Amino acid sequence: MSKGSVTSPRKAKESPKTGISPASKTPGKSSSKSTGDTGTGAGVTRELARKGYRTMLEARLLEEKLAALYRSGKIVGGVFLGRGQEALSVALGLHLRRGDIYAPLIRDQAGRLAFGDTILDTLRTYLGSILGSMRGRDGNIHRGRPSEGYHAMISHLGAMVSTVCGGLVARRFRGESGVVGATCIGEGGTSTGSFHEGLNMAAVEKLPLVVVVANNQFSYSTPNDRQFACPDLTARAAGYGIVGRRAVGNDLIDCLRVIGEAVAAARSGEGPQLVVADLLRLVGHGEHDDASYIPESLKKSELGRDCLLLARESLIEKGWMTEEEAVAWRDAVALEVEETASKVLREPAPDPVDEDWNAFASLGREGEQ
Amino acid sequence: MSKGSVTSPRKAKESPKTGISPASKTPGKSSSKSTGDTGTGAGVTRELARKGYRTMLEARLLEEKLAALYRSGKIVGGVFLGRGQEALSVALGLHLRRGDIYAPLIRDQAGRLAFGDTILDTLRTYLGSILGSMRGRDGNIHRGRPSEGYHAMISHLGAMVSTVCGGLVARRFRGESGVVGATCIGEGGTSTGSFHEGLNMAAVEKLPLVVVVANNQFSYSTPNDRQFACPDLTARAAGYGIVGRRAVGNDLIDCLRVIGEAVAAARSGEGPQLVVADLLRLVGHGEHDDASYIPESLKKSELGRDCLLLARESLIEKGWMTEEEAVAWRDAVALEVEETASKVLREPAPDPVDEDWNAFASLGREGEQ
Amino acid sequence: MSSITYLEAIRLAQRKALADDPRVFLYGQDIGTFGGAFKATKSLAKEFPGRVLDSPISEDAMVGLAIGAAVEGMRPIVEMQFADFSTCGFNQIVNQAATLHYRTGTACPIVVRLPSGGTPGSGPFHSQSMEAIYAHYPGLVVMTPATVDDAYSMLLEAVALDDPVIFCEHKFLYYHLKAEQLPDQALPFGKARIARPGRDVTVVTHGAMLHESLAAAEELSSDGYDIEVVDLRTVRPLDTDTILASVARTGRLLAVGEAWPWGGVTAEVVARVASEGFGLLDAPPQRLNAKETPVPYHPALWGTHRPTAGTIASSLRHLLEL
Amino acid sequence: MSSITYLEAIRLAQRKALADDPRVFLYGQDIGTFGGAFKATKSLAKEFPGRVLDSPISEDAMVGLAIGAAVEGMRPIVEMQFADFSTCGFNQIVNQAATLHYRTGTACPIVVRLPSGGTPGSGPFHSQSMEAIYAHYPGLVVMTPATVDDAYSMLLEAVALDDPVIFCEHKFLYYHLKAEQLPDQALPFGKARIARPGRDVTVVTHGAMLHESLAAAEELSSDGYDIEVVDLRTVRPLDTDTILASVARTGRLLAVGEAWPWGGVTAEVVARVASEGFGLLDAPPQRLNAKETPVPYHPALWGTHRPTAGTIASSLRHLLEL
Ligand SMILES: Cc1ncc(C[n+]2csc(CCOP(=O)(O)OP(=O)(O)O)c2C)c(N)n1
Ligand SMILES: Cc1ncc(C[n+]2csc(CCOP(=O)(O)OP(=O)(O)O)c2C)c(N)n1
Ligand SMILES: [Mg+2]
Ligand SMILES: [Mg+2]
Repeated sequence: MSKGSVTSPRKAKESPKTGISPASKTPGKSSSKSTGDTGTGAGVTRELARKGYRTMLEARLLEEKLAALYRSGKIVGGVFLGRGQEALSVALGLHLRRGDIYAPLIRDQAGRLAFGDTILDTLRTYLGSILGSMRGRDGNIHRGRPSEGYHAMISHLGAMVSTVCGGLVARRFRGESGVVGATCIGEGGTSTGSFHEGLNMAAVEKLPLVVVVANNQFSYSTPNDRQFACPDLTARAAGYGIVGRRAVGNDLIDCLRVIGEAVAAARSGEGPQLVVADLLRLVGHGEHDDASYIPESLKKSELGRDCLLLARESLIEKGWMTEEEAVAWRDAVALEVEETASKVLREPAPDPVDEDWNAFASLGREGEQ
Repeated sequence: MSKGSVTSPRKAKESPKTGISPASKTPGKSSSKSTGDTGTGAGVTRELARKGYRTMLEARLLEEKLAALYRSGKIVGGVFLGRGQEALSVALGLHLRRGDIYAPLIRDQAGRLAFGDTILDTLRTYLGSILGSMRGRDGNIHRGRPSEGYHAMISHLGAMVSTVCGGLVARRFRGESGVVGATCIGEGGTSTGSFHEGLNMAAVEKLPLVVVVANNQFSYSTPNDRQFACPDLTARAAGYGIVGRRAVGNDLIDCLRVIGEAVAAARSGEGPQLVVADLLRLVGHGEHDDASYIPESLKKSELGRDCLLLARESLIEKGWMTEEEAVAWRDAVALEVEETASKVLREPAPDPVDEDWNAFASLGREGEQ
Repeated sequence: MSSITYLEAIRLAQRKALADDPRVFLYGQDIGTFGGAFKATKSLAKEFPGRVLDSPISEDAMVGLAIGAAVEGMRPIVEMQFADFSTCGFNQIVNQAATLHYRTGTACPIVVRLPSGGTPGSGPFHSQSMEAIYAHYPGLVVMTPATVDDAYSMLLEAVALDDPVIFCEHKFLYYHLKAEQLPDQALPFGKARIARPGRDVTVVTHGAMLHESLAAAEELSSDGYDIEVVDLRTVRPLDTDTILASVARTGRLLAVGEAWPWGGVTAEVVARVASEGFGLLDAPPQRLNAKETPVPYHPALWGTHRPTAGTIASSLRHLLEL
Repeated sequence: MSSITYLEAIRLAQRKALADDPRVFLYGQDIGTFGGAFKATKSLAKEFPGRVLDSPISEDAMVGLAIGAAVEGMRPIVEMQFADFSTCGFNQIVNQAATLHYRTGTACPIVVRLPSGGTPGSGPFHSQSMEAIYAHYPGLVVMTPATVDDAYSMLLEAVALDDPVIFCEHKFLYYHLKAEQLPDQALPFGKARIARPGRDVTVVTHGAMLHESLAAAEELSSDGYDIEVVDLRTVRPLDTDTILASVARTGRLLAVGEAWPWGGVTAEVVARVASEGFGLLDAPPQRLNAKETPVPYHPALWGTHRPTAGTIASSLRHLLEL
């Protein structure tokens, strides 16, 4: 697997992408310059990488807390973690701006935080707090604020691709340009009809859509040889007439670079972008699952290396972060997570009596009754 | 568009296919040897080509009769013709054997006849005769005899791909080898989720499936630039890890050759095969449609040349058929069509009183009533 | 204006919606230059450039796209080529559109137009009536206009609503019904209509069955019976009040539906009347529906499969004797 | 054998089907080596090599594959990971499987297992009860086993039937219910069961609501009321005879369903009793269903959303006073 390869539907595009992503308008969303080098972090700034690491750390510690709350019976239902996938996830979230559209999926805690979601709302949603964005009506990974461009996934895999397309079509109707819509999906989700229809539609409409496929080699327990038969999912891009790119899924700098290029390309009107990254999830499908179906050899391979440790090493090596900073950040984040969790655990649950029990926006309760 | 190009998911397969399709077991299904030449009919025998032409003629004249019956109000509902697509359609039907599985689609009158369907049953089904295979319960193109490997399409495009996969899985369970399953679809149908899921599933199961895409440039009125964005749909094959091939859609000999190679490859265990052929339908979507949305320039291009005339010319040029034979065949087929139609027009319609009005195979009428 | 068909009323409603509201756009197969399989969008692409878009054959993504656009404040109208194909967009409709407001507080104002119901020779996959399927899901409004006026005014109403609306327009009525002019007023949203007043039996129905029921009522009037016919107009919400008020007058109920009985509109109507208006009934409430098979192709079978004026009249006679 | 859960009964039924009938194979996501999301196929892949196949995440094609195999004489059992995801295979189920026999005379003996119904914390997309949706379609058999015995024997019955069967197994009952041994006999196909005899009210219900209803009946017995509880077992066909016979004894009907009311099982049950057994009723037939929103995530909301022993008991008290 070579780093940063780009497959393009047209011959003319076969060389690696070069481009400058537009400067971010929101504080904390840094710009990334790509020089087209492969296998380096060229174009990824110190500031962006630090932000990436810090957000990955937040996601990791928050998720560890979620797992603990699940084990202690405080979270009912399920907990679905993105451990091992934070680098890829955060890279997408960081390259988006307020005003973009983002539909994260199961393993995108890091991307969500980078996009502007909070530790507070994550805990509220998992714990079903009435103060959370989903008000206890929906939970865990099914959370968002659609009216702010942050879509709340439904469980049905693939369904969010076309929904994001719709958001982008609306923006086009309003004459807004420079907007990007993005979603992430597992390699298993690429087998759904929805994924196909959505990607094809985006290509026909030449929408500024970025789809990141986190190929963690398993969909739940199912290995890739029972899920698809092509050696590399980027091969799908040509069939849609869109650009396909590869990133190294557990390498923060590479993810930031490749996704930065994809987002920049989409933003500048080059149409839909498919990014595929190989990695492993370092947890079960959900916290009920011990992932014993993942072979030890795979866990011990390059794919199984923890992106958070790798990012730490790499940032320190580059002189972009000191050991001391890493420790201080970890302590700060751990504290924030703990304090937030205690606070949310004391928040009110939804009260069935106060609920309006009405699924309609414009009708009285059931209209008919 | 080069004739007979093959795109393969693996480098090793990039050279044109060479193979010998197993000899046919049924009379009239001739074997085709492919020498791997491109742009010629190498491997297509005189006998096969003659059978192809004759069957195309049957389809053409039968469909002209169907159109007439529709115009005179004898056929109620709709009539959907394959005019201009007979060469491609017949090629698939001819390369299949009894015992194979075939799920034809809208424009496959020629393929159906080649597979063993009859002028008689076509007329019966269109006219709703109680003696037809569908007994007046379903009609027109929605006809088949599933228990004989001849699937009866539902309208929902894409749905038959996975159904054929299921038939092939059943054969594998029974230890039958050398069986092929095939279906045809328009380029518009490739946008359905069903098409994608079915093809991907076939690839995962390495099934002997042949999918022929008749790219007639329009799905109903919708031109290809509103349907997909890749320059060539064979590019989809690599994304599934299957073989993609191109045929010249209005060239009988090329269709016979390319599809012959695809069927032979599938039969010998090389997995799913995607064949894409460009052509035009020379009629409306249905007989109610004048197809005025198809530009004159396209009609006058190579694509718009009538495959039946081209096949006639080519067979005569090769010395495989004489002018006199062509005329005699036309007369014989016209007579058969006319006689069959008069016969069927006198056949009984289904009688609501005799119907069992029961959708269940194993329950009494509604079981519950 | 000379006479306006039910189909033309749908076209004109879309035209008005496009003209009045910049948030409206149309999305569907062949609806652009071609004007749609039934011409319900004829010339609209030309009149409203860029706002009437041909979609790929991707029902799931079509609905998904509409949902995403609605979240951003647009008012998309999606045309399914036939109601029957909405099964391929089913998941997006029932799991994403129907739940969005409840889950997130964000409204999902989409309209999905379903050319519905049987016509001769259309067979199992171009004839279905899916209103009961969608009405099962809280969060979806389901409309079934039965007149030219309603085709027009209810479609405008659908576009104005903040909820997803499944608009079941009836293909049999497309050319069959004509009106002299467009309505300038309409019943309030969700109100059923007394299509024919009477005192002996209440027939509750909708869509094409309204006209079969009216014909049956006419037939029975020559026997001296006075049949009241209620046109539901909107099946979700269902106007139980109007139905109960009618049954209070007549004491007898026949629910007529073109779809299959199990869990259909007739089941819901009869169940509500039985539980909420039990004391109003002088006889067992009755149902008449399609036969329990796919919709058959041959016109002779089709004509027997669905209720007709004749079978409705027989059911009414039977009910009058109970 | 020690105690057997409802879930284990489903696993054992599949095991028996695989052992007895070479035409049977299982197809679904993660059902192979992993044994399924709920372990309903645990160790079966090992015991029956090559006959328990992991599928891609492709519900439409999963059902399509099963149909194609059934046409060739196989007896596939498809596991949906959750009932809620069957919406993605909806088209193949209702338009291909349900119509095949009627259209072509070729039987379509597939079983689609839907892990159904609510459990705390599962939310809108892992909790649905879709039996009414499928039961609307002629050609589909819909089973809703409520006991360990039925989970086992009805699944075997489903495999034996020549029709497509939607097998709605209830997730709440998976571990909750236990039996000492597997049944060696079963009620005939399509028969409802008097789960508790009584004389004051008939409760008609199915699935997890059976147990809530039995608990409510128990609660009312301390007030001296004798509640009869009918477990439908199979909702299509629906055993109207047994229901009517029960209502004939009690004169009162409460239909209880975990799903939404509109067009649900309770609508069909009440509509049938009202029209076919009107004279048997001493009071208006009543319905109790889930509240009209998506199934909520928070356990406190979920517990209020669906009927419970408590709300059923209140409804019964109300009905007894009518
Ligand atoms: C349409 C659909 N079918 C089934 C499921 C159940 N399901 C949830 S996650 C999952 C596995 C997903 O695998 P993948 O897409 O690779 O993502 P990963 O879990 O590996 O991140 C499945 C089958 C679903 N959510 N949606
Ligand atoms: C899922 C689905 N949606 C819509 C339709 C309506 N429809 C019937 S044929 C057709 C156009 C098909 O185009 P294509 O696949 O290119 O085949 P062609 O008609 O050109 O042979 C459409 C949209 C359908 N049959 N199925
Ligand atoms: Mg995965
Ligand atoms: Mg086409």
